Amino acid sequence: MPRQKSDRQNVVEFAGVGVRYGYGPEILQDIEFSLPAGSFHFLTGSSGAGKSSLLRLMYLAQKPSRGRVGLFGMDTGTARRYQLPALRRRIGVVFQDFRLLDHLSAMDNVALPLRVAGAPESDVKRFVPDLLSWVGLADHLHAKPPTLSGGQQQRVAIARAVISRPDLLLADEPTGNVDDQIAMRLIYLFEELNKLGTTVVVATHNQSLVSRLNYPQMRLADGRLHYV
Amino acid sequence: MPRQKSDRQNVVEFAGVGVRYGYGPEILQDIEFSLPAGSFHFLTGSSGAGKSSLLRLMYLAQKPSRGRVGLFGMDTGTARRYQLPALRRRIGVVFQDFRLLDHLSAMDNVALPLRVAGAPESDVKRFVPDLLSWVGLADHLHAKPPTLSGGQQQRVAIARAVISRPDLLLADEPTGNVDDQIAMRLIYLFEELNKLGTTVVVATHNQSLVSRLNYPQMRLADGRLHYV
Amino acid sequence: MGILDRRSDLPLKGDASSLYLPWLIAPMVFLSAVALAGAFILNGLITRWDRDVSGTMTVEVSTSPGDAAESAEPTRKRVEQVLKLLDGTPGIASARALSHEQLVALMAPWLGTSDVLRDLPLPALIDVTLKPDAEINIEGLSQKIAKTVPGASLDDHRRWLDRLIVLSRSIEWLAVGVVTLICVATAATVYYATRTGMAIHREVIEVLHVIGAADAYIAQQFAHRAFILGLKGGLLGLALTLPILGGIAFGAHKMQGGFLADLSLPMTGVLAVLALPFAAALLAMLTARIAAHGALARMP
Amino acid sequence: MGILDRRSDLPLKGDASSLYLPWLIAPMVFLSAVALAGAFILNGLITRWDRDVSGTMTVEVSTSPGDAAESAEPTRKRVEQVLKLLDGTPGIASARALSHEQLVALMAPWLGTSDVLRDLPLPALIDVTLKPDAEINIEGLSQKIAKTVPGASLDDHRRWLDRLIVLSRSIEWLAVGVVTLICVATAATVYYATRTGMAIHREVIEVLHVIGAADAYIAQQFAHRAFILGLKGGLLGLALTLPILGGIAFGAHKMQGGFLADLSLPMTGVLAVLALPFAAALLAMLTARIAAHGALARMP
Ligand SMILES: Nc1ncnc2c1ncn2[C@@H]1O[C@H](COP(=O)(O)OP(=O)(O)OP(=O)(O)O)[C@@H](O)[C@H]1O
Ligand SMILES: Nc1ncnc2c1ncn2[C@@H]1O[C@H](COP(=O)(O)OP(=O)(O)OP(=O)(O)O)[C@@H](O)[C@H]1O
Ligand SMILES: [Mg+2]
Ligand SMILES: [Mg+2]
Repeated sequence: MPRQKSDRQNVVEFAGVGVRYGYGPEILQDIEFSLPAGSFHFLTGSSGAGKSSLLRLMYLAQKPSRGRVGLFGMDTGTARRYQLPALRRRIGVVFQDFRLLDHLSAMDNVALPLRVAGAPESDVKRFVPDLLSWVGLADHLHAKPPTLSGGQQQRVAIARAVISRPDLLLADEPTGNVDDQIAMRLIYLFEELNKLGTTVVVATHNQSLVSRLNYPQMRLADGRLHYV
Repeated sequence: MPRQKSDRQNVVEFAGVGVRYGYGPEILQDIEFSLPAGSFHFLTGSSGAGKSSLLRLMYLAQKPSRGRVGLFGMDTGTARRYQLPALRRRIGVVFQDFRLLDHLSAMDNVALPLRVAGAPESDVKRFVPDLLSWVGLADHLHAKPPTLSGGQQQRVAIARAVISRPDLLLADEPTGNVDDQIAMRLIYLFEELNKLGTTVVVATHNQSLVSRLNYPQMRLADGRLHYV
Repeated sequence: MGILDRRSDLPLKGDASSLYLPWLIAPMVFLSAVALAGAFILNGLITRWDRDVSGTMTVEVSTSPGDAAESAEPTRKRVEQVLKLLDGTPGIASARALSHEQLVALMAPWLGTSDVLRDLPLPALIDVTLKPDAEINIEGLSQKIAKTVPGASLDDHRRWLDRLIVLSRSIEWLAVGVVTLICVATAATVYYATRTGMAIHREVIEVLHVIGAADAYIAQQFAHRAFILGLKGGLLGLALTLPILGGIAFGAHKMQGGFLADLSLPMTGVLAVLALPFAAALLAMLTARIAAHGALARMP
Repeated sequence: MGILDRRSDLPLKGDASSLYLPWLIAPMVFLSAVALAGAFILNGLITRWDRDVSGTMTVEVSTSPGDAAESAEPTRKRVEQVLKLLDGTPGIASARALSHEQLVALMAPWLGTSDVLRDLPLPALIDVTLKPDAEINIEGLSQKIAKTVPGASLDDHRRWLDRLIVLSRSIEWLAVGVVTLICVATAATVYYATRTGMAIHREVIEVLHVIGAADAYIAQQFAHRAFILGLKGGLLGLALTLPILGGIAFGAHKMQGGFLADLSLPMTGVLAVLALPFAAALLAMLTARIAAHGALARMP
């Protein structure tokens, strides 16, 4: 997929982006790409290639060492600080290490994005249990993350990312702790969202998943981005 | 594989083991099996089936609600507290969530089992960097876990589990964050240890891994253990 | 319930920073309360002394030193002389010699009421009350008295009182200084505690941040927590103060009649001391908010 | 380095429990030090008074009350009478009347050295020294003196001294109580802090536990950390004590000649106070070890 012309329908736009940590080498170099609204991409690359770093740039947890990151038509480098929370609420993130809040129940964890955005409690009651049931956690609504199995935690993390129907969904290795059957069910969830207009990026090592689904693949190797 | 007669060469022996958390249902019921010394097993089962719980029983992080757990010919239920550390040092564990110590470098994390066992510092210097190189982390000896990628952390966790050449190796989803190529390399490490006499149990969702290797499979479903 | 029991996204309840903050604030409020109460009591004391003493003077007539025998009669005569002199001075409302019993009572706080004292031939004292707003040449009057009646001297209490007032004012300033220092220390402690809390909860804060929580949303939770903890610590500190203040009141009661008698905390003082825990809680809240915003501003 | 800088498997450095422990221990050591120093100083004072006063008595001869005029001569005569009576009593080493100057100096600490006092006709005092181990019927002697010379009374200081000693002993016991209470509070604090530390580091401890670290190995790290933190806090508390002790020494110096003169901390007291930080550190270490073992014992 060649770089597209910068227009309003590009959700993500990277231009000449580089990332280095401390005084180390640049682990991402000259990254140039844009994701049209409603697209679905896999992000692959071997361990340590920089997939998580690239996603971190997209969900604004990190600033690039150089280059420009555009989100929803806004240059995040020049945006004002007070504008960023609203931007972030349009993004759903599945962290590679889940990052659930251990002191909150599965339900409260999933409800978090709604509550942060000021949604009424009735919305929470309506949507959250349904979604958790959908990912197979109907019996664990009130369990705290430390009492959930690895795969159950991962599914809570996914539910939290999609509950607010984000415009951009970034999932970092979302199926590492579940079997292929559940993995397909979760990907189906992403596809449903995608059909409703959400732009989806899924970083994964699961080659069978990638090959089974016919989505374009962005591949990181040697710090550079290749389209497959 | 039928239950074997209790003899000295069984490393693990479960008899009538059940596990429940709090007042919930028994998530493991009537588990009966034994692992002969030098065997290699996969442990499978869908998410939440109880794989991690079963492994926790084996590495003595948890006591069964009922039944007996035997390790190296010793009944862990009646063993004295002061005998357990020595028992635990014969077991290597890869945790599903890695559990690296964030304030220690990759090297110090891997060295931990040696140091806890009182091995001389010269052993640490000799073995640790070699092993870390073998799992592809030669460039990250002094990195702290929070600065490592998911797959890199997982490989540090694996190195920590095998550094002391344990008699029993328990790996919980050890390849969830690495691609198939690295996964095979890690399994190869387990096989090498296995050849030297280590009993290995690998809990995994990675069906392609299980099917590629010709090892017996213990499958958890509905709280019971089935051999495949 | 209500403000005290809101749902918090941060696991602040029961974390380490929650545990120690009240214990650090309690002694600070305790010290502040003691300093404040002390200042108020002192102020009341001095005001009362000032009121009692200004507008009065005392003439001391020594027991005729030369003639030891039969000293009572000459002394009495010299006292009469002084009284006559004072009566003729404009601006003086009244002059009255104290009886021996009054003298003994006057000295009791310093010397006790032992028999020895009762037998002492004490110098005579004359209480002089001035007319309000009277303009009197104290210096001149003093010299005149000393010249007319040898062994008699005028004491307008000023020197003594002035010294006391200077002392007391400095103690008050000391109290103000102590309270200020304590405020600074409390703020520094809370700032530090909040920063520690932010560090402990870094991961949770990062998640909230990425999810789109505004800085104010997160800072608010720390501020709210700090308020509760500050209030807890403050009330604890105040509770510690009560026995001390009670002890002072009790001591004052025992010294009844002495010059420290009637050591009582005025109503404003009581209110000020009672307000301290809330002041500490507010201070803690504001500091926590500032600290949290500062730390959040360093996040991308 | 060495013991202070060992490698630790636990991220104890810079965690929250490390941060607040010294601040909780410092005031405790401070209070202990003040209580201890106070007890030592008081003890020294009383020992000295006891040494000075026991084996002596005083006879007070009032200024002949009836005849106010020319009281000096009759008083002198009555003093002679008392001296003669005492000389004839077995067990008394010496009896000596104090001069007026000595009397004034004696009263200076209470009454100051004003001119008024110098002019007062003070009662005469006779200093009586007893032979060591003399068995004297004090009661009988006292009655005899009172009968023979009206207005003369024997004072063996006992009543006064006994009261003071009772007071001082109670203050000493109070100090011991305070130190004990403080020890208990410190131990409770460290226990609580260690349990908090164990909770904060539960995951790390679990990992070490599973890897095969013996309880002692883990507890040792907490104990070591607690020792360092206890020592830090203790030294801080001791540092806070220095101005107070300095102030007492300075105050004693100013009161030179008064009955509180020579308020000095004996060497044992200095050593005891200096040992406090180490005692606190040891207490912290032991408590941490016990707390850690207790928490570890509840792990499978
Ligand atoms: N905070 C950090 N500080 C220093 N180096 C870092 C940091 N985060 C990541 N790195 C380094 O950057 C490189 C890329 O890391 P990243 O997490 O993006 O890889 P990844 O593609 O997600 O790998 P994985 O598939 O194993 O999760 C790694 O070598 C890692 O060590
Ligand atoms: N500490 C706990 N308290 C209560 N319930 C628990 C606890 N740990 C696990 N469980 C429950 O026990 C069940 C089995 O959990 P376990 O972690 O053993 O599953 P698993 O097979 O490892 O799953 P996964 O493949 O997702 O890691 C789950 O339903 C989980 O919610
Ligand atoms: Mg990653
Ligand atoms: Mg598991």
